Amino acid sequence: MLRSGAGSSFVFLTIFCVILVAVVLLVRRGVFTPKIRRVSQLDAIAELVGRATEMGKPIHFMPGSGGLTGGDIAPQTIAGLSILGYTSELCAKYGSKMFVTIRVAETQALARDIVQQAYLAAGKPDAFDPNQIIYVAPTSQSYTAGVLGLMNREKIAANIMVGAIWAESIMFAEEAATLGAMQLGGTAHTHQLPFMLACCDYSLIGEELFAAGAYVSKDPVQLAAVVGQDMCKLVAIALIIIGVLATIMGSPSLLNLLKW
Amino acid sequence: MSEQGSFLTRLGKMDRRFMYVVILIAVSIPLLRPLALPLSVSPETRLFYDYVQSLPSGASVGLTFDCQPGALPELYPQMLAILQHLKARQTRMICVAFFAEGAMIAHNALTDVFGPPNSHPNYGKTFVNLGFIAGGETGMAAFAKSVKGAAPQDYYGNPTAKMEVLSGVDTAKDFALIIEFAYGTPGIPEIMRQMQSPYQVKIAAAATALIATQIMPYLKSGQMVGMLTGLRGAAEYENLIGKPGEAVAGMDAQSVAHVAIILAILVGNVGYYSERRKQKRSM
Amino acid sequence: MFTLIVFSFLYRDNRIYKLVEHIYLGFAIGVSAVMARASVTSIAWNQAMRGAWIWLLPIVVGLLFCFYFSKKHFWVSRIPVAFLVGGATGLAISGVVKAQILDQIRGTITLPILTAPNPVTAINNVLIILGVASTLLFFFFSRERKGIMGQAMLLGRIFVVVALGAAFGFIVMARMSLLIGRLQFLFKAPSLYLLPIALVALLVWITWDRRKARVSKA
Amino acid sequence: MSMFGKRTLPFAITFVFGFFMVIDFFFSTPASAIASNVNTSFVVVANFAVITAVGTVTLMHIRRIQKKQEWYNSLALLVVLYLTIAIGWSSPSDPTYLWWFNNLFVPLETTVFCLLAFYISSASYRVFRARSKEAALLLVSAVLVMWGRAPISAVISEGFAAIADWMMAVPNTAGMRGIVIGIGIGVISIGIRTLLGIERGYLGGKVE
Repeated sequence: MLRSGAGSSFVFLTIFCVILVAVVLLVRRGVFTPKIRRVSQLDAIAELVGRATEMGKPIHFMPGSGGLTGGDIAPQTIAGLSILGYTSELCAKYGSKMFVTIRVAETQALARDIVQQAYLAAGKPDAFDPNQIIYVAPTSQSYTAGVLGLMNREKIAANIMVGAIWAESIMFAEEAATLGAMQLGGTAHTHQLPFMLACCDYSLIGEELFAAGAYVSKDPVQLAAVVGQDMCKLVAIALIIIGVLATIMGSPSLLNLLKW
Repeated sequence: MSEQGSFLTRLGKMDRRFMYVVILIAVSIPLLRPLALPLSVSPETRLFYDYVQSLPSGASVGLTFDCQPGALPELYPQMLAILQHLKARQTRMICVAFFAEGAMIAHNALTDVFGPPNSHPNYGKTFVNLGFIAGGETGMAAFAKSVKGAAPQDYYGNPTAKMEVLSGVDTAKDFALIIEFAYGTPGIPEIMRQMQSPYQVKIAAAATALIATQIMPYLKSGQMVGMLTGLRGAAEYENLIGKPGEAVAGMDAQSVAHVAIILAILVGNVGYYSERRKQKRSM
Repeated sequence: MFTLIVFSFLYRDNRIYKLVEHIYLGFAIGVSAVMARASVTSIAWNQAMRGAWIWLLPIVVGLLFCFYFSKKHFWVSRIPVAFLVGGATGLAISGVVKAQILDQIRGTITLPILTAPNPVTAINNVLIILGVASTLLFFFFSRERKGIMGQAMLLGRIFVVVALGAAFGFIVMARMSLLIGRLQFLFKAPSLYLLPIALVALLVWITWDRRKARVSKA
Repeated sequence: MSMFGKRTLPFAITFVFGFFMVIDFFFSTPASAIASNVNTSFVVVANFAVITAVGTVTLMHIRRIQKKQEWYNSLALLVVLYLTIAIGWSSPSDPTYLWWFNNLFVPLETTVFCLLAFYISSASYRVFRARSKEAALLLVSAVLVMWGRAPISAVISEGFAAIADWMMAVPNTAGMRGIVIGIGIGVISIGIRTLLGIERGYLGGKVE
């Protein structure tokens, strides 16, 4: 039985799913190739890694301080981790030092897996050191205290923080700025976005984070999902326009549909 | 002229540590010597207060302590003010935490309002601390589905199945109001998804100022019945229930700190512009 | 006392801070382990002991995390991870539709324009609707930022920046309250008596540090 | 087997449980009773991740002690870690543990958190320069809200608070709402990519 009040979400989730899957299938069949505009923030990752390598200083990567449980956290963590894969591949290629700090234990296994695979993909499996993945501490504050210390001692040259991030954002950004590090920040936490925008050299705002993994992968199938994402946004905008017109004309039918 | 220019330029490049000292002093002075500035009540706080005021005695109010100690400077005064108000309204108080440390924070807040909870005669009758339910949003979903199932024991190890305070409280639907002390995740968006939208329960937020911006849309869209914002919200609530406390005292310091930061931004910009002008001139 | 040591980090990383930091990390991890144990016992273990053996299943799956330390069978630790990812993703995509998309859209289209109580509200509401739509356009990935589309995206960008600026200002308030709370604590006995001692110690240290820096430069 | 175990099995688990949670969210079926237990199981499983945390931290610091790299710090960390576990093992409401928690842990947490106030002040000072039109916009809106929200502004005029409230109610609501809807769609997109196995980054990259 359909739960009460869940009807509209079910319908729209189905619509969104159909759009996404359809676009992905079309691309897979080769009907069209997805075109994505440049996201300069993501192109900057190579620049960050390159600069750090030249300076001979390490890169700090933080795949967010969220875990794998909980609604909008897990997707952000997954998005952060897919950027981790790309970054560590670059690091392996250039031979730059990188360390990853972890706050939530369940992401540790994943992060290690990803970094290891990236080194393998770059053809340098021996350069991988499991100690690059550092579990710091479980609460936001203890994690912050630990990472601030680490950043200082390692004299980092680049700081990449993408994923579910809370109060750490501004402290890391400030400390890294003092150390002269270049930074990329990205999160879908609306209350942390102001800091990302203001304090980092490059920032991924909200939705851009979720498209990032697909963008850096350059895999047409993943890019297709991003195109699908745009179409879903068109649906949302259309709903708003139709809804506003309907409300002006005094018809509550769309509203009732959304409430269903 | 050139001397002034260099002074202004230097202002723009001030050591950040100097900034720290300025802030520290700016905040300390009003704390040691209160200025007693007036304080108005914002509409969100008013909504919150009115809703609690309208609850009948015996109504079941859920309080979710979803924060870590780091949020306490803002949230603890809110907790005390709200608990005191609920106590005066004689509602049932069902405390639960979806943050590990929240259970202990709830214990501390209850202790400050009632005395040691576990030995209080009304414990288990009008209020209870169900302790921590792990899993973040999944924990919330489990709690919403079955209160006693998710918390078979309370924080002190008592079985909850036959507790008086929980009689008739089985799912999230049975709460007259859930007050979420919001600090991070799980927080308001999660409670909206797992409790408000499936069970149509009323939610009020007592949030850090930081979270407040994020959850404003929920208040606008009517999903939330009221909101306390940070220390200021606590101060306003303290005034509304007629028991001014630490939050009210902290508001002066808040004002001064804001002014100090605004001044710093202005100074920074003056320095920046004078430097830019100098560069242009030298070109 | 810890407060002051931590504050000293603001001046420079130092040995005492490092020690406190390590103690603190030890604490935090310990606390989380204690919490995890308590939660596992109260949810799964106790029920399993009461005869609901099925509850041993999550315990076994959880224990697979131990394979993290095995070089050869590392992949086994992917199983609990996959379990968590699946559940969280399922919950996320189903919950997000209503709360983060439909209800927000509903909140936007119910804003009265013609029936608004006064013209100011009407204008504000039109602004909000425009803002929401253009912000969404700003996030388009499959179009370059050119032409009319580019104009709309720019408008979206402006809304994003102003919104985040306002949020920044708002957040400053939160952060200051934290400092205020801590200082309120410091200004109370007995910490108040420690303050002067600590300040003197800090000053001595800074002076010494500066001198050392000067000597090493020379 | 190895390929199956390493790749397909985790992916299948993800898909099955993800799909199960979606169905349960929308429909009440005979399986709903199980769903609530599965829900709770996530909690149990997630808790076990603490094993990797404690394990890796212990290994790392034992190595440091062996290498005599600032061994006293590492030793202190391990002692405190295991002492905390020992005290709190029987019950987290044990009085000794509570004391330990309230008088040592809580103050540290609040202190580190309030470092934020300093960082935020230096950040405002550092980054809020009107370098471009956009930066100026960011700066002006931040200052307006800060000033309006400080109780002191009411002494001069109530108007400032009204401006701040307007900023929060109109541009902030609009911008944030747009961002929130965007995030919602992003979550669905990445969620479906994850469930269908298009986005496999989380299971150890592309190569095997």
